[in-house]
Amino acid sequence: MKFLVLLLILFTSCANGEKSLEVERGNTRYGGYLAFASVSDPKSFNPVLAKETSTTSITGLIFEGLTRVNVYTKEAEPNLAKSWQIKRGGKEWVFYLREDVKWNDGVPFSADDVVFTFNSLIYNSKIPSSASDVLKVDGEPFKVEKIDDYSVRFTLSSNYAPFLMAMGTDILPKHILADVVKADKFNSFWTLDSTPSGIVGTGPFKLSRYIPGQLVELVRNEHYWKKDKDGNSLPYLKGVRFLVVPNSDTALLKFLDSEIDYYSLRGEDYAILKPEEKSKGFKIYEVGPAFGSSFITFNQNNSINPKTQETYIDKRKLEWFRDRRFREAVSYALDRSSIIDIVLNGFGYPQSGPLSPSSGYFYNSNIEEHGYDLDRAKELLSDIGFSDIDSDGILEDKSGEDVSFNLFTNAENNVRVKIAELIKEDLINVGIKVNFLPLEFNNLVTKLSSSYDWEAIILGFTGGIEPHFSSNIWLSSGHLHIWYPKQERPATSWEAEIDKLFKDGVQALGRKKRKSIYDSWQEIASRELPLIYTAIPESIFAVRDKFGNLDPNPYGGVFHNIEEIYIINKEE
Amino acid sequence: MKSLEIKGLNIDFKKRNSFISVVQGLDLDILESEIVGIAGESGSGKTVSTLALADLLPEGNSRISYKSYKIKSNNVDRKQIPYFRGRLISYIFQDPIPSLDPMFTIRYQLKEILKVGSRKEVDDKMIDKLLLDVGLKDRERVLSSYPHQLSGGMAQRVAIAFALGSNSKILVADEPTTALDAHIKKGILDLLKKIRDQRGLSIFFISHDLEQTFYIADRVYIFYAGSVVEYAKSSVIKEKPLHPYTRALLDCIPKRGVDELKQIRGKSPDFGDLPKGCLFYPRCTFAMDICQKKRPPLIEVKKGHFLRCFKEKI
Amino acid sequence: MKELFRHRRGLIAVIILFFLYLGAIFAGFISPYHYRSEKRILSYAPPSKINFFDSKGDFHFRPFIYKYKMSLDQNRRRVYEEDKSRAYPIELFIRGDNYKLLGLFPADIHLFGVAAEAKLYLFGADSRGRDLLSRIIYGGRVSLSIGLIAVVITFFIGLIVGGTAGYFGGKIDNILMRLCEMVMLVPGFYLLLALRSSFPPEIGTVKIYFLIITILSFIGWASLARVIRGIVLGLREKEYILAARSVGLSSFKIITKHILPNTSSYTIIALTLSIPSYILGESALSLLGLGIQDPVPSWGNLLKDAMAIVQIKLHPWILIPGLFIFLAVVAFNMLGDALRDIYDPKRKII
Amino acid sequence: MLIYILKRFLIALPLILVISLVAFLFINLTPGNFFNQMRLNPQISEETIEKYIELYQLDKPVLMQYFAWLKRIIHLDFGYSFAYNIPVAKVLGTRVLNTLLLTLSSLFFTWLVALPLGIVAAVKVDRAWDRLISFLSYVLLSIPTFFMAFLLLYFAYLAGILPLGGMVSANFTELSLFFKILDLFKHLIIPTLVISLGAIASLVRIMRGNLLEVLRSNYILALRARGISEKRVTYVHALRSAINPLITIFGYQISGLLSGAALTEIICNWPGLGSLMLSAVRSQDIYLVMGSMLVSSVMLIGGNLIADILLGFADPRIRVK
Repeated sequence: MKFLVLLLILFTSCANGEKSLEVERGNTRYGGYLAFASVSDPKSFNPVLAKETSTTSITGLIFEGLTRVNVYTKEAEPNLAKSWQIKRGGKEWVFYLREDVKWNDGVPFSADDVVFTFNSLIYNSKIPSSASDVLKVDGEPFKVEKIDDYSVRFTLSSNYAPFLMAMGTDILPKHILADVVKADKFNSFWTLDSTPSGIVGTGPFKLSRYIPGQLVELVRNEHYWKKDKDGNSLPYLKGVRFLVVPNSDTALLKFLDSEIDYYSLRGEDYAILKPEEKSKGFKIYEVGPAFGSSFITFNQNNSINPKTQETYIDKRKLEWFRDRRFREAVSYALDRSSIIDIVLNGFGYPQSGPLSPSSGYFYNSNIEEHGYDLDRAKELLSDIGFSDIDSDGILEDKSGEDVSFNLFTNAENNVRVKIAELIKEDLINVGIKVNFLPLEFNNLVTKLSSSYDWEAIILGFTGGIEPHFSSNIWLSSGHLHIWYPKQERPATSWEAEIDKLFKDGVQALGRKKRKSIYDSWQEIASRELPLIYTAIPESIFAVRDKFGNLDPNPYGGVFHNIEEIYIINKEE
Repeated sequence: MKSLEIKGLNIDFKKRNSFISVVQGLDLDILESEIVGIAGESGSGKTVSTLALADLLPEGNSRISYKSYKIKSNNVDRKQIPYFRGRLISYIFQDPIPSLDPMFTIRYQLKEILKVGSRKEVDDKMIDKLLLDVGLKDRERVLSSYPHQLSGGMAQRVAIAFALGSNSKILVADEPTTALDAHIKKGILDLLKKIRDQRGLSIFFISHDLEQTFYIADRVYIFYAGSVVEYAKSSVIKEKPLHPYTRALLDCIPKRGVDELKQIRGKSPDFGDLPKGCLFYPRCTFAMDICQKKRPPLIEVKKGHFLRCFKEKI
Repeated sequence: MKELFRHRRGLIAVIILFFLYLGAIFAGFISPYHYRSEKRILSYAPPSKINFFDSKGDFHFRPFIYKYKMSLDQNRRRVYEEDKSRAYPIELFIRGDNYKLLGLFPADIHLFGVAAEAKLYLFGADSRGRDLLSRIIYGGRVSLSIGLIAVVITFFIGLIVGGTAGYFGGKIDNILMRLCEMVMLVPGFYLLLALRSSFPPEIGTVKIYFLIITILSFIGWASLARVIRGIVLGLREKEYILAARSVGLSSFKIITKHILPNTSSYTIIALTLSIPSYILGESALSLLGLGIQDPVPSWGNLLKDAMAIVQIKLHPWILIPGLFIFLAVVAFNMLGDALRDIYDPKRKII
Repeated sequence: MLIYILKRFLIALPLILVISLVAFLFINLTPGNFFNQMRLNPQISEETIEKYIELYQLDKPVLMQYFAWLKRIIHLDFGYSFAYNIPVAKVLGTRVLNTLLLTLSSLFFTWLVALPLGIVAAVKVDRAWDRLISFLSYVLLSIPTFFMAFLLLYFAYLAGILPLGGMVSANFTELSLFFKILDLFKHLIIPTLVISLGAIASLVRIMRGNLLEVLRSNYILALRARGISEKRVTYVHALRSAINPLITIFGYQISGLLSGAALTEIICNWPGLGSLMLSAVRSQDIYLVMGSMLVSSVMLIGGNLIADILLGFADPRIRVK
């Protein structure tokens, strides 16, 4: 789950460090606190059960995996495993573990812990863990066996390209959790009310204090195995603090008041923070497009609702939405530059494909762009047979009904609400009437995943660098294939083609081979437009300029090398 | 010896932003242990003039002025008046129960009054004596009860006890019996007479009921539209009233044997626009044109009998 | 009614409310633009500068404005300069966006405005270059009418229940008060969330909101009923009630004729105080994304955009809707005081 | 008196049960459940979500779930919060205390300021003080509380002396007891001000109205006529009667203690029950919501009971028949 943590750091802001002077072993780099602001409390300290980013941002600093993602090459590199061997064409992996690693309670780390984590935790049917979905290949878990104290063999039923990336998952201590699992109490273990010292991990920090609704504090793990180039033990920081600040405006004030050290900017914050860079002592970094996607999608589900024996939505509308020209017309009618200027205050990029440009190697840069072209949109709409019969400014379809549809999004996300408002005005210009109503998130998701009674929805997915991890979206049988989820057989030819691409993609071992596979996936996606992408924000964050070894990176964020970060002038 | 004398009392009330005169040039006096009756229709300024004696009118929208005001023959300094309340002049009102604080027991309020009257500590003996003086025997029940638990008669006796408690010299009784049942009325009147005899109290007895006034009062003033039209010994007013209004009032009293009651035609003038001449002119059966032009002065037509009317003999 | 005009605060309140409601009723005519018309290039344009002297210095009787030129400074902040090349006089009864006067008659005459090429922003523009003044005037339609229906329902039930409970006392009072408690316990917020998702979106955000508020008002009368009961308990001891009862008036008549008018002072204040609470309530719900939805403006959702340090610091005029909420609520409070001073039976001078 | 209280609580029990059923149905009326949030995360499969649903028996019919919850409530097990997967009682524990601390401090501050101001406004009616106080109360009544919270925070930032929201500063545990209290007090200032200012405005108006009405009554004139000093007449007699209706309002305010102000807590970042409940309700963390609903219902019924007892106690006309 390592890369999720780094991703998360993009979206939180942080608090100022402790002012006390701290000198250890004659090296002035040690000491001081790094303070983040987190949108909400963590929900538990158990990485296997962790569901939200507010929890993984903390467990990510306490636990580590066998591999970790190198933020520059975006490929897996050694971590708890110092090296590995691939045998039988990728179906068998042998990992050789570091011998100098200890848990933060001093107990040595060994292969038993790895085997225990996989066989007794991740693959334990009684423990609902989200990690298990990523660590299976077409449903089959890996076979994990101990060879000796410091080497482990993984056997896979078939090739699994993202295997090394998936090996970033956190390894947990057997000596603490073995009897907890036997007593079947794991699901309510390491919860918010457990004593801090009981959370045992191998990561750079360990839990020191938790005040509900206020603050989570982590301090240095003395037993941490990693050393800096002159052999001093890491991390330099005395600790990390997460202040719970739900309101983003209060977080902005706290950052300006130097109570937190890191603030992830919204577009409109730039004009306020930029002028104060010198006087308040911080620096603003713009590191390119953010991850994830933001899109509008139409319901193409023409299966029969068992209860009503008809389709889930009005037959006529279903016909429009399944017609590629309709979706293409909507895409041409979207004024993406307004969305960027007004909603993101100029800090954003029009998006036309499923991957973000920052995802690196697999991003296909020459996919088809849909510019803002009202005439092309109107042309397409008249090709379909729409015309404004009663000249009330709204087109009518062949059966004389107005061309209008209901648009939903989740009320809590005001970026999406603003985008929806703009789209509503844009589509009026081409004669399509939109009834927009923001709903509660839970209600929205129920419509998407069970009742299917929605016509158009604005939504977004978090993204990553490994395309396979979005197979739930792009496989026609995927439960997140939201325009027509869980299909027995692909409803359209292009969806069948994408299914085949994703099956080959996960098997292929060579990166170049996978690159060409995923390139053609992105081409189909931007041609067929099941998800009409809008714009993704530029990721901008501001950091107090009191840190050494700072090296911001689009994938890793600002604190991907947190163990090497130190505070320069602690006296101020 | 006169215990109170006021001359030329004027009272104006603020209506929107102009003042209207309610009492014009009133002269009033009372001797020690004398009961003076003040009779007249309601709204003739009876209550207002007596309240003015202790400056009890709302300061915001009322104006009081007088030529002279003496109590026990020494001039009254207006700033001193609040000190007089209770100690020199005290009041009892028409509705006994609402005139007592509903939130406190009678014992508490009685003790409070006794402190007003005398410096030294209040003891039970003083309380017992007071209650006996006003004819309240069931001591414990009265003291421990709240006003809403008393009957009208008992409440009025408690109010009188309060007046005596602060050992005032002058008592203003504003229609004390009007709200009470018939058989209780006589008890209160006799009580007033008794405390007048025992303590030499001067009592102003305000009422619109002439019969009760004649029963209790030594002298009677007849009020009409804010000024006095006639005053004399009560027996004189009762037998030989001179002013037409007084005679008309007497005719309104139901007597056994006389079955048909007379009414005075018209109604008392509106304080806003008082006529120039005699105020009773519009309703007076003996009206002459001089009555319309000039206002008759109050002159002593016989010894101790003052009249405000141009007619020599009636 | 004429005493209301002589009551100083009452007069001020009536004047403020008169203009606010006038604006709300004739929103289309009075506001220079329709609430939907936007010019995205002029996002957050400041209030237009009204000039009388042109660049050459001669005076013009008719005030005029200049078009805006927008540019971004190095901090990506929008800077608006006046393009002095041509002056656009402010004209009265000018043709502009079409609208439906009183929702019935289509028209396009506006009380004042400028030629189409330029945009007149008396109160500045919002994020999409929409005229804030027009949206405030249209916003009044919703915000000023929200409370009315709900207040009537709440009061009708509240008075009857409060009056009967206070007057009869004993068992009836107990039952009614427990009923009050039960109604107060009904979690309004969950009901709101549940209702919001059950209405079809086609009927439009304003109707949905009005329906929800009307339904909620059926559980909103408890607090009023409780206080009315407290007052009536005190009143019951008064003589004129005993007198009325002794004369044999039916208890229903006694309650409606004698008791409830006597609670008038409290009722009037509570009535005028509760209308603004609906205005404030709508703005709180808008903050949570549960109020009236864009593009239909209400003072609540206009204020929501102002709830950001960035907006207040860079475009302070975004706070003006807050001023209108303040004005309306102050006016209702003053009206409440004036009405109480006039209709309160006990307030007469001796 | 005791039987009266017992009777009231006996009647209250069925009341709370009915309300808990109604609330349970309302929450489940809105479609979907807590675990929907995970459905949109690409890395979480359908089976995992199903496992969670079985773990918390969300697949069973609503009534079955309700009675299961009821059975547990009887032996004081409030159930588990889905979000925090620890017992609801633990989650609520600190949050209830925080909200109580905030609402009690604002209740105290409100009454401390509102009563004297109301009295001054009534005693000096229509003069400078009265006009100033009523103007201020108009202003404070008209500003939406969440907007006031926002403005106060912004001024605190400009002034730089007050902490910006939150309940304790980061180094709270290292402070000595005295500094701990000082730190907590400094954090309390803004949220207390926000909640109290609106309440003060309305309480001042009610106090002023009551006192004015009492000062016009017959026995006040009679007391003055009996020579009682103006101070005693106003501050002992008139005030005693004017306080009565306020006592009932005080009782009802107790019942509102826990509802607190969710919006104020969110903006001032105060870790109270209000902000927790807002997110719990929207994410349908059912047992957490039901737990807090039960606590606030008991508070409400307790508050009403206290109000009725206080009323009876305060006004002899009602107490002594």
